Amino acid sequence: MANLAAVVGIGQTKYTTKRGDVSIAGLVREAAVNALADAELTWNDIDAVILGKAPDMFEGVVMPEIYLTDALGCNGKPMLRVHTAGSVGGSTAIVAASHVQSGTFRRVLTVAFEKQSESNAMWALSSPQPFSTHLNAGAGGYFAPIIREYMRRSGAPYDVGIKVAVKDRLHGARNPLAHLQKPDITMKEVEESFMLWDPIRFLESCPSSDGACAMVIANEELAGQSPKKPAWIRGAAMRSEPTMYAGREEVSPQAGRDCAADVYQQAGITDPRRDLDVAEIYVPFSWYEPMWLENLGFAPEGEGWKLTMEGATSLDENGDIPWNPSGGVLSSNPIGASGMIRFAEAARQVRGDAEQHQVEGAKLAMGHAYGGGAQFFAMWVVGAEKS
Amino acid sequence: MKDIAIVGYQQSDLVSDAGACNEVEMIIPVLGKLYEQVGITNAQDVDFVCSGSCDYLQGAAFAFVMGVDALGAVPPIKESHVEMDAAWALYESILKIRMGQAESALIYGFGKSSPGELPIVLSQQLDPYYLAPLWVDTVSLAAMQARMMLDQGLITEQDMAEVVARSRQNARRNPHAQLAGDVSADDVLAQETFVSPLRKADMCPVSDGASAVVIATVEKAREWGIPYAVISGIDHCIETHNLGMRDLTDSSSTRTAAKNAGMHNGAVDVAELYAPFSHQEIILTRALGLDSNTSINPSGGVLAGNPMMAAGLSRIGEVFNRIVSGEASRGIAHATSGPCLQHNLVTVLEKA
Amino acid sequence: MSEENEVITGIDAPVALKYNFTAGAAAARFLTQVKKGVLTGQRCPKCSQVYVPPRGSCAACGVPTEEEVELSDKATVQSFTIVSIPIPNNPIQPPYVIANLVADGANISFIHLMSECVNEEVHIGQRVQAQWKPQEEWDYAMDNIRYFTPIDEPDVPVEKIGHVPVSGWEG
Amino acid sequence: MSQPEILNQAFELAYTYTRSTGPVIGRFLTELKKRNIVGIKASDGRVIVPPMEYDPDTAQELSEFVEVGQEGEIVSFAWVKEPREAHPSDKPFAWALIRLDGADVPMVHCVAAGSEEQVSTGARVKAVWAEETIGFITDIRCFELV
Repeated sequence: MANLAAVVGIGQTKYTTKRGDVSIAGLVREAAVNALADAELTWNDIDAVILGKAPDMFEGVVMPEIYLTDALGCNGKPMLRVHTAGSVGGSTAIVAASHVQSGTFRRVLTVAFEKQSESNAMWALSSPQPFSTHLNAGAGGYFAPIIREYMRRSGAPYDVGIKVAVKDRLHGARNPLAHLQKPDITMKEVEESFMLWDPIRFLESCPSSDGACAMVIANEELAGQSPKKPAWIRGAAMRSEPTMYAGREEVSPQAGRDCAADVYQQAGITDPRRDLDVAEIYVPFSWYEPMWLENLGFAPEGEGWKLTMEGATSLDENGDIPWNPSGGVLSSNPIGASGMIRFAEAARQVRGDAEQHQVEGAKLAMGHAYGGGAQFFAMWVVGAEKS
Repeated sequence: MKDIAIVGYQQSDLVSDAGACNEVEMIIPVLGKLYEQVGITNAQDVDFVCSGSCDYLQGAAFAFVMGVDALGAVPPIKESHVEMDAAWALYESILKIRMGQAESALIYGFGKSSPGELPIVLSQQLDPYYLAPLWVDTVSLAAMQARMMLDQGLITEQDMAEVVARSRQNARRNPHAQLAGDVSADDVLAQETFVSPLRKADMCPVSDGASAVVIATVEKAREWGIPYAVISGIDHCIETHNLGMRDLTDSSSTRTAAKNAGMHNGAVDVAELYAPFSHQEIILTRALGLDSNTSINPSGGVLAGNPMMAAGLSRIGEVFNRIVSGEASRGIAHATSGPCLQHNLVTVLEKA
Repeated sequence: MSEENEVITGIDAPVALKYNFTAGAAAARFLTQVKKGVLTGQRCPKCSQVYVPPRGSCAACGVPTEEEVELSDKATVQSFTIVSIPIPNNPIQPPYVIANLVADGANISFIHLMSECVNEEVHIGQRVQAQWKPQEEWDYAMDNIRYFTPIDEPDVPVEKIGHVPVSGWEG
Repeated sequence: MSQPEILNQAFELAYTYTRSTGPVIGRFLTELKKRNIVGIKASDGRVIVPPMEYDPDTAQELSEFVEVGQEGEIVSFAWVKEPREAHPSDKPFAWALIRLDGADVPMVHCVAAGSEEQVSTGARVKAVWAEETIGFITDIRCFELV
């Protein structure tokens, strides 16, 4: 059986369009230093470093762990670089946890980052390949038809996505690290924002951010000695399926459903809406909240949008299952780090450390990330208690 | 902790240009042979899958996503990827088994380096402010490393040429090798230098290829009833990126990894070392303290063919082959990443 | 010069790498047929589903695909988006419709442009047909099909999308 | 199955990245623009050129800049007979590890020389500046033998 492990330190940078004051190493370093400070540890206390980020083409540095080792105090230690597309921040946290849960390491540092201002994500994701039709209009262009199909089959009202966009930005306004700070955002403002990839409006999309997130993960003994409350890892799971195959369920991918079932089983969750206190779920386009509410079993099929419209996922409306109190991906999106931010924010909640976006008394929280054509999933459940 | 074993290994032929064969088309036949060797149907029959690849080899983001198409991942599978040599994917898989979330794992690596200019592509792995904009290629960095050793009297050009000759000769028994032949050290020395002091023969070729391994707990391996080699230790270690601050004539991180992996707990019959340049094989041999009792790179090593992102995993596979064939009872495999052996992984394999 | 005392805080770093791309075997076969104005899929020997463009394997089964299947250039809209921003390095001017289309005889969608249509009237289940470039311009490229346009055929019910035979849809 | 032709097509993956440097790299490049070379003191007092942001041994943040000489000696080198298209010279040249006067850690740069025989380990070289310096590593166009 897996050894117990817990998050004992969390560090993030402020998320913003361009961190013009730091190098790539400086950005990554800042999150790592903050995590060490939070854990009241030094570089010498770390046994290995696990680094994650999305495609190398975003920064144009091939396998950047090679260059980043000096900034991360890793020399003389193991360094592992994970890349599982958009889910990578979550996968990286899970791989880091496995270093400890396997009993191989006592305490590791994990960092995920993206410095998107070094390039243009649209370019990196859409660079033309010979012999293929060059119609790839970025991630939004890929996901818009899937959202349209969800709208068709669920019969959800047109403004569900607008509501999510407002809710997550209001959440983000409580989080000083969030990139978008829009405390006065309204439904009207979102509705009137530019239609980018119909049905996705500008304000229903995530921003492009620079940022890094780091965590220190320790074994049971060391976590027990941690000066601050640990967040115990109660379950962690990953699933992958191919991008395209005949008959693939794209709206509610089986990989997401299976991954959720696995992590719930590990954490002893039978009804996620009831058993979990809060969830940080990867929602880069607003309509993915109702879609994932169904995919992850928080609502029956076709009814996810009702939870959203009832305010069940809103901190401001005292919802019973707040989703993305940090503001989520809709408020900050350094792609490679976005998944780890979800995982780290879930941990902050159960440590009671989420300040203005704390869900009162949160004891059990979920972090979620997805990537590729909604085909790679990573999830974990963290708790205030060991079991 | 559960004992973990390698139960199967396959690789593609190593070729200078796989031509009209995309990455998936390169992987599928290798996986097919591996399934047959292990006696499984597909990736559904293992508990975890992990791969290693690099987008920049072919110049397109998300290379690994294509790899998933080779797996038959419906229903969905537990799967992960490292943007590193697949030897590190094997490392990640071992952690997964050790923590009890899997009893078996499929690991594969693939690289099609022929579309680009590999030494220049890899120059973009270097410090993005001070080195990458100079476009200093990895062959030249290795050449400087070789010269340091020559200057300090640590090696001679004859020593380097002998490494090449042995690689070519050993590779004659490796049906997948790209470069093999009855080559002598004198033949090598007769060549002109290319990036002096290196000759072309001192450098590994640019290769296209893939390889794959299945690992499992020893209980599972016995249940499957197939030959296996036990992974008795594995560790890896990285050094500073600043070449000027490393002793380039040594590989301290390899030594550390080998020590932590328990290499010195017994005799080493065979060693497969990921040395892309002839002098690096000497650095590694010395860092590991190997002597003439160890057969070094019986497959020919990567001087006989270097499928990026798979070659490190292949080293482990080659040691596995020698143990299950009875040629060796204990061996080590080494993998490397980064310029001039910056990051190194050592695996120790033993006869069951 | 006033810039003399300027502090450097950023650099422009051009990274240009040259590659020689080789289409995979399945893609090369497909493109060779497209050059002749024919869409060809590949059928999985295991699950019988027809892939287009073929990739040499069935992603679901993880087995090589070899059997080639000629497809119709008529298709059904599986879903779509109306895009209002330009694509980097692409001359298409927004707004334009990018649709996920399933060709008759295939079981999986591909992405292509729709045109000569009222954007607001594009809908799931709509029938469309390829508008080919003049034959003399045909090359190894899906761009031989300029775009798809709506045709006067009844809509395909959602549950039938992806299962229309190569002989077409009669309603 | 029909036999496919092999379809090849060249393409270029090209983008000009906009990198922010942070204070340490920025200081080095600012000095380059002024035709000065600075290093940084490591935790153990060694002078590293170009300056590293973090000490490779202790992981400490470094900040103590030291101006170093524009001449130094070759610690090792590689002679490039056939320069690659991306290389900074289209004539044969050397890549070298060069320890500048006042520095302890050698740096990588290129050395212009007529032939391999003229270059040797221990040879003295000096920086040759680009006609226009802009705050980029290639402001040092190359080194040449003294």
